[in-house]
Amino acid sequence: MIKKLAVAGTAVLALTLSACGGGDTGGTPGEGATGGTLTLSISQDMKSWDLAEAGLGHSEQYYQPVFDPLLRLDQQGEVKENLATSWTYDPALTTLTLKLRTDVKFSDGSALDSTAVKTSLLHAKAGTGESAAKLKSIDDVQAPDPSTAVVKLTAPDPGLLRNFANVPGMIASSTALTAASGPVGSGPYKLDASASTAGTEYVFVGNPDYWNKKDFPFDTIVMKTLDDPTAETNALLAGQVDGASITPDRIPALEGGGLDITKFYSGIVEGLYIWDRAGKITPALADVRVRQALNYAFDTKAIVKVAKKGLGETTTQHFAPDSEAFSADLDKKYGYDPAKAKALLAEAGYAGGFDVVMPDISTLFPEAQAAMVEQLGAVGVRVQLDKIPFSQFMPSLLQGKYALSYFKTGSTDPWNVIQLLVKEKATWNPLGYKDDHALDLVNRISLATGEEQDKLYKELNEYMVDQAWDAPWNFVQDVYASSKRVQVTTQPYSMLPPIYNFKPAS
Amino acid sequence: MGTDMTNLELPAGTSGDGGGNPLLRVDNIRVEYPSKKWRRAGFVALDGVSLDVQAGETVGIVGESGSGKTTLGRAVLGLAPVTGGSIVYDGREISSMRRSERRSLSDEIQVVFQDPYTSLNPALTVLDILSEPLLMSGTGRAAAEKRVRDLLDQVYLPSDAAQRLPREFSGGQRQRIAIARALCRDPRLIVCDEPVSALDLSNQSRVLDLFIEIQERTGVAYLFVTHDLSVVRYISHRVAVMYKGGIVETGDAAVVTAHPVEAYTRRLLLAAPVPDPQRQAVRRAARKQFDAAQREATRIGA
Amino acid sequence: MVSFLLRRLLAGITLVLLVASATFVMLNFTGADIARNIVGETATPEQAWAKATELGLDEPLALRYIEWLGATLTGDLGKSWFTTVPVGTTLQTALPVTLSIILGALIISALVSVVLGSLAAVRAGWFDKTVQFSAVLADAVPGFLVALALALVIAVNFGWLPATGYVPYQRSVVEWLRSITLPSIALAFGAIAATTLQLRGSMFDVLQRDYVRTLRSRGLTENSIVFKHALRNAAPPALTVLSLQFIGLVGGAVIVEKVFGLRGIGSLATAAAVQGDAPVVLGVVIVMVLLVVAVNLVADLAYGWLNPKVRAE
Amino acid sequence: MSVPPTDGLVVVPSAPVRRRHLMVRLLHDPVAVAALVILALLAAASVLAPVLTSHDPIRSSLFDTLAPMGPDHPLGADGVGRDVWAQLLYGARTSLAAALVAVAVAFAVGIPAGLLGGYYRGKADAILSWASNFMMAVPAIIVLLVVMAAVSQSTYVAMAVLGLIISPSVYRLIRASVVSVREELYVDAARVSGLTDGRIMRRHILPVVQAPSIIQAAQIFGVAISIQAGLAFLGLGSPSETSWGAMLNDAFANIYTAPMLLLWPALAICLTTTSLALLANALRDALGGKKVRQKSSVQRPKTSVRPARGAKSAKPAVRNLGAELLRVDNLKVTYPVDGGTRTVVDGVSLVVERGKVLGLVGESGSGKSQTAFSLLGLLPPEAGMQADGIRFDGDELGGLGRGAMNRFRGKRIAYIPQEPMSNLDPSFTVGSQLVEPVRQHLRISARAAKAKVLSLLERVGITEPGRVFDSYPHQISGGMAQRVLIAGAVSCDPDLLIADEPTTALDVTVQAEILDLIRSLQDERNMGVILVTHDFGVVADICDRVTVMRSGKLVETADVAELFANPQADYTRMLLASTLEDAKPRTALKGPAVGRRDRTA
Repeated sequence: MIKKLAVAGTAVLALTLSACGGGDTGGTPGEGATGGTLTLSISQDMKSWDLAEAGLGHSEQYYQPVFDPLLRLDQQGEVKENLATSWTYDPALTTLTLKLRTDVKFSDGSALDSTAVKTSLLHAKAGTGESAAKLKSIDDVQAPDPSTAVVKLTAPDPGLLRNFANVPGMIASSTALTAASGPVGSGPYKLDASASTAGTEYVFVGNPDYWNKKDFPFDTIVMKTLDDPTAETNALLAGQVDGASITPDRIPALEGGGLDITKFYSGIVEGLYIWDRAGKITPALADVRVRQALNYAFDTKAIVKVAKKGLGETTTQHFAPDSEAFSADLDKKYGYDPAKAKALLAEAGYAGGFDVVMPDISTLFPEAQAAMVEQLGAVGVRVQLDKIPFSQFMPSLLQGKYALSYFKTGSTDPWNVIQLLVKEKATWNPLGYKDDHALDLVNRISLATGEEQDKLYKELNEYMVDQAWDAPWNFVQDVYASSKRVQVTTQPYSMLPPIYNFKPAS
Repeated sequence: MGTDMTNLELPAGTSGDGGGNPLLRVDNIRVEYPSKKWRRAGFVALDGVSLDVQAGETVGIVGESGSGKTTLGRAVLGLAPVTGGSIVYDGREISSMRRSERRSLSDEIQVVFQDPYTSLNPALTVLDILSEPLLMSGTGRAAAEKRVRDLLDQVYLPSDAAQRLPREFSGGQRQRIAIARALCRDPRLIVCDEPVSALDLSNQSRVLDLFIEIQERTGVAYLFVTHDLSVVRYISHRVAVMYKGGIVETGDAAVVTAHPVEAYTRRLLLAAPVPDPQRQAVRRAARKQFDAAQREATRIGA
Repeated sequence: MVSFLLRRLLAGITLVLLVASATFVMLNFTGADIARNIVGETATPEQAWAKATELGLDEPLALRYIEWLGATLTGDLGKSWFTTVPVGTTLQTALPVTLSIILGALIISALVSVVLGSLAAVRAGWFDKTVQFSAVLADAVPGFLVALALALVIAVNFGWLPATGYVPYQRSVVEWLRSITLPSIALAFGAIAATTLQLRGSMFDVLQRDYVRTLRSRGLTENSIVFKHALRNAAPPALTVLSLQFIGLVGGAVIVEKVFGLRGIGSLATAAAVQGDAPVVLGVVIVMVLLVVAVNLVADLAYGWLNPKVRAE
Repeated sequence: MSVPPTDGLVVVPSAPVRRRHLMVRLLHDPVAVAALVILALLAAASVLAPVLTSHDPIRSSLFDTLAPMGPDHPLGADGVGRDVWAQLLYGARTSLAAALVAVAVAFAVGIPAGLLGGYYRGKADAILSWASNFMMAVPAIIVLLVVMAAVSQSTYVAMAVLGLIISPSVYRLIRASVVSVREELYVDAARVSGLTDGRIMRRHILPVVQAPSIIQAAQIFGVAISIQAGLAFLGLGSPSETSWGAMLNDAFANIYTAPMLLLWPALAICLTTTSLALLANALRDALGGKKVRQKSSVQRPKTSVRPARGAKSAKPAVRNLGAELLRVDNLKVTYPVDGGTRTVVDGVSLVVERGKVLGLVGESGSGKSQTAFSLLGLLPPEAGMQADGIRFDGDELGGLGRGAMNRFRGKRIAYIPQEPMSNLDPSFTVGSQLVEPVRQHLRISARAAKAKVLSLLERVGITEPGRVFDSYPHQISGGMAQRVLIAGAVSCDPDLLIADEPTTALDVTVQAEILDLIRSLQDERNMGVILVTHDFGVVADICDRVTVMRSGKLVETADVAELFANPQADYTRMLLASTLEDAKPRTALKGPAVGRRDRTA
């Protein structure tokens, strides 16, 4: 009896172990320039194949195989042609005329023409997804002829072109706008629904009719959703995936495990965000000297070194180094100077400091919270932590419950930053702070182009730093780990390398 | 199976104290255990059983397993659900008493169970076991301890036994402790449920002698339940033979255990082996003859 | 038999409804602006309000409860608030993952505990002591540590088995076995301990029984006595323990799935609970309780099969 | 009665055995002591946390992030620069206190419910049992997930909920204990003594429940600690509460950077849960009393047979008889007791003749059953057995291994046990239990074996052999079961039948029939029989020769007629005198028996 069991057990074990190596789904090293499978891990599941509900950031990669965007960014972040071969604005900057390729078909066989672009963009614009939010400036899309699409804007949108190079610019077939039975696009790959498991693994097989196959050398792309960082690290180390965005603390282990590490900036700025510049909740914050004092209070270099494991670039501004608005000199504006901070507070009448309430974020960002509480406390700002479930973190910020808090957001695109932070109705202006000078600058930026626009961007940036709009710490450095089987190039404006930046290692 | 004799002995309306009024009168009782299953008929353990016990008398209840003899004892003790008939003790109806009323009877009716191993709480000392009922009834601690020594003396256990745990005693000794507990509040009736069945032969007779001695000294009455005809003959004044929840025959011990009338009682008697090879051979032959006759009778009857 | 099944089924459904209802009420405790979470941070308050109205979140709790109950009773579990994928579909993809590792764990624990438990009861001595001690330890060590150790050593370090992911058996049975081996072992750890101890104990008791002595007196072989007669009699209590373990395994799956990056019911539950995705949470709760009910029923039937006395009733 | 009474009216142990309290017994178990010490240290550490560290466990110092072990941070600092040692100490507070909450809630709900349900039964019990079955089916982790995500992140709240979910296990335990105690005769006796329910609970029921409750509490405590850690691992839990679980969570984030961080909380958790589990185990052992058995249950007892010293010259201990079937010389059976051995059979010699019945008579503790078992090789493994010789029909049985013994057992030497119901395997049909040895010994087909068994069943007086063949043991009566066992014993036509009190558990009318059956089978097959009994009536009925035993020693052996007529030993005389058969019946009570229609002698 026991013998029989033991034999059976050994057999099963042998069976499972003998298949060892067969589980390797990655591309075989040494293979030529094309073919093989690229397996990527993404830390969050996708929300929906419906572009109206599509997310951005870490979700972008999911959409790239199936959908082709109107434009594309090159590795320097410059806008290049893709589905649209040319693009021109009218002088008022509210009409954008796009010339489309004429040889593109959706995978359902229908033609990708201006009507399809119109239908898809207007559908996506009506949605509530992150991506849809980037299309809000669109008033209408016209299709004067099959190869010409005219986008009418309610107001100038300097960020639109870059957005058209990302998920917002992706075009879905009119027959499958909501993607109820799977996504239908014109991209380099098609979703193999039978091999995919929603929420776990998406398998994409090459689209034989794609017009630009040379940029997409892999036969198959597999995207795995691995939301646990340790599981993701294990998968990278075990060679189960070829690439994944990772947290800085995993670098030594992954480097030790023979993976390539790429570091890059995606324009995210983290630090203390001051929501209540009008002093509605915490009156002290209405005083610019107090806000400046907060900027002096943080030893941002130490924070980056310790809490961020050296991954990050200290800054005082919201605009990324790659962007037109960036100004290196501004970063010298505030340094770590607690004495000065105290002096400024005293000057503003808060010699004894003041109390603030912040949401407790130690489960999500423990290091950040530690730094914040410690260094604010050192200059007399007494932080009270409000315990809330972490699912309530974002909503409570959006509701304007807190005068200030740790936060990170941003974009390499300066207009996106303005949309995010500066406008009166901006998402991350929850208390509706209104600064007439800043808004005037924003308005002028939207109406300007070229160098004039760049100058205005810089002016806005400088004004915001002077005003101590927030107390930024650093640009967040993102880390991408990839196996030796592939070559990866990161690029500005993308949180994850776009799939056309992956090549088999030669 | 013979005539219905369950109602044999009801002295209707007997009166006068010390005369016809028995200490205990069980009248046509029925005990039915409710079924565990919903809306299923319960198990009838006793039906239409009547009997009385006079003061100072031993009434033996004899029967085989499942005859209901133990249930009868438990019904008198209030430990079985009496669903019909009455049990009158000293003029008081006790079968339908509430728990709290019943407690007052603990001075009067006591019990000695069959198994001396489980009838004593293994965690308590003999002193605790014996003094518990006394303390309950308001006796002082010192008085209780004195009474316990006295009781141990009565059952021929040394007084230092009080400090020990039941497991330190043999079966016979434990049964003495159980008897002492039954005696501690001077009851007038003790229900004895197979008190010697678990004991060795030599202990059995000694414990029975102790029972008799106590009865003669204190005038306590016994309702003595056993399966053993020889035991019942040894200790009882009168005997009731039970079979399948009813009484089939009653009478003086000497008569019923030697010259039974009822077929069942006769079978019981003939089946019990005599410790004497010659007499047993005779009895065996008699039994075989009787069984053959019985079989013949049922065959004809059928 | 039929009435027994019907009664159990009815009790099971009542249980499912009770637990799900309690969960429903609890989920509505938060008062969180769930609609805002759903539409995302960039949406306008109007969009959030529209979402709330769309989901019926503006209706009174009682009304929503009745609506939910009605839908659930007709088998409609609704759609995820966040992904709008029907909950049924999500569960369909998640369930095989969890079931695979739980069944794997059950089979492993049953086999290992029969072997270890029987041998410990029969062999005694140091072997028995070792088994007992290891079982106590195995029971005491939190499951995720075991899972983590297995993942790091077997998968990452030696690369013998995959570290993450689940391969459906329809795609490749061998790959499926490989993908569930480590999670199943990790999950089985505690169950093995408890079941082994129980089996050892009951086996030991059975071997002391009179009928075992009588069977020996008939000259039966020791194998027949231990593995036929004793095991059969010792099995029912061990089976009860195993079926109780199942509930624990359902909980353990939540953790093991996280370590091995599996998208099963457990990780679904965690994600949905944290997000506040009520339809998904409710769907998971219903499925899990149904599973427990089903397993208990199977255990009862097996118990009856093993124990003729129970079968008669 | 010149023989000293065995019921020793004065033979009470001279000094009261010291009552060893549970705690005292526990303290003799090194494992329990170690577990207790560890738990005590952990508790002390958590209480004394402020003394043992000057660090604030919540206060993080950015520049100490992942600080190594050193004078300032004895165990280093975690990923956000909190002192690990301080966290460990203060974390013990949260973890232990929260686990206590779980235990407290579980017991606060479980104990009253268990007492209520178990003692009063009835409706309350039905409802409570129903509710507990419900609760048992609830997957705790899922509920806790929902509670922590939706209601409160506090570990204490989660643990209170866990306590509630886990309370059915307490309820079941308490209820089961109460039910079993309630069935105890001493509780009946207490009720008859007039004790109130409250007092019975306090005095007789609660003490019994106490010990298993402590075990259960230890287990729940361990479970609670584990579940806390699991929840923290899933990332649930209040950020501002220092707990081992929260430490683990932080450690997981840094597992590839500072794996040591995982060690400390994992160690603390494992130490606590293991200590609790071992303590529970030790408690159970202490309660169950010391298990006699340490050795295997299937190894053969140590047996040895001394070679017959000079086969012819040595004077046999038993006189030789014509058709000798079994001869046992100087049998000795011992059991190990604390620091020595106890001899339960001491120098017993006996002879069984073919076709004759030898009665083995004695009171409990006389060693008669041990003698019977030793002949069958059925002594428990710890027993030791010696004999100068056990010769069975020309073969020496002493010292045979299990396999060799199985050539005789069941086939040539058969056994009829005392208690019919407990000697049939309840899980197999009567038929299959009888067929198995028949097939094994006689090597015949299943069909032939079944036919043989059916005819045997008919032979032993079972009227519906087919039905009984297919029945399970619980479906037949005790008398029928004994017939089945007899059929099993004679199924392979043995030469020797060893019957151990075969009628003691039966009603007297059934006993007579079974004795008839044994007698006729013995007669028909010319078997030798050893009949172990305490009943001289049975001896008189069936035996040819009688051996009287007392305290493991042989008292006398004689032909049955001679023994009854002329017992030699005082002890035999005392036993015979104790039989009540011929005692004078008590006469009817004088006086009040008026008006009764009894037949008076």
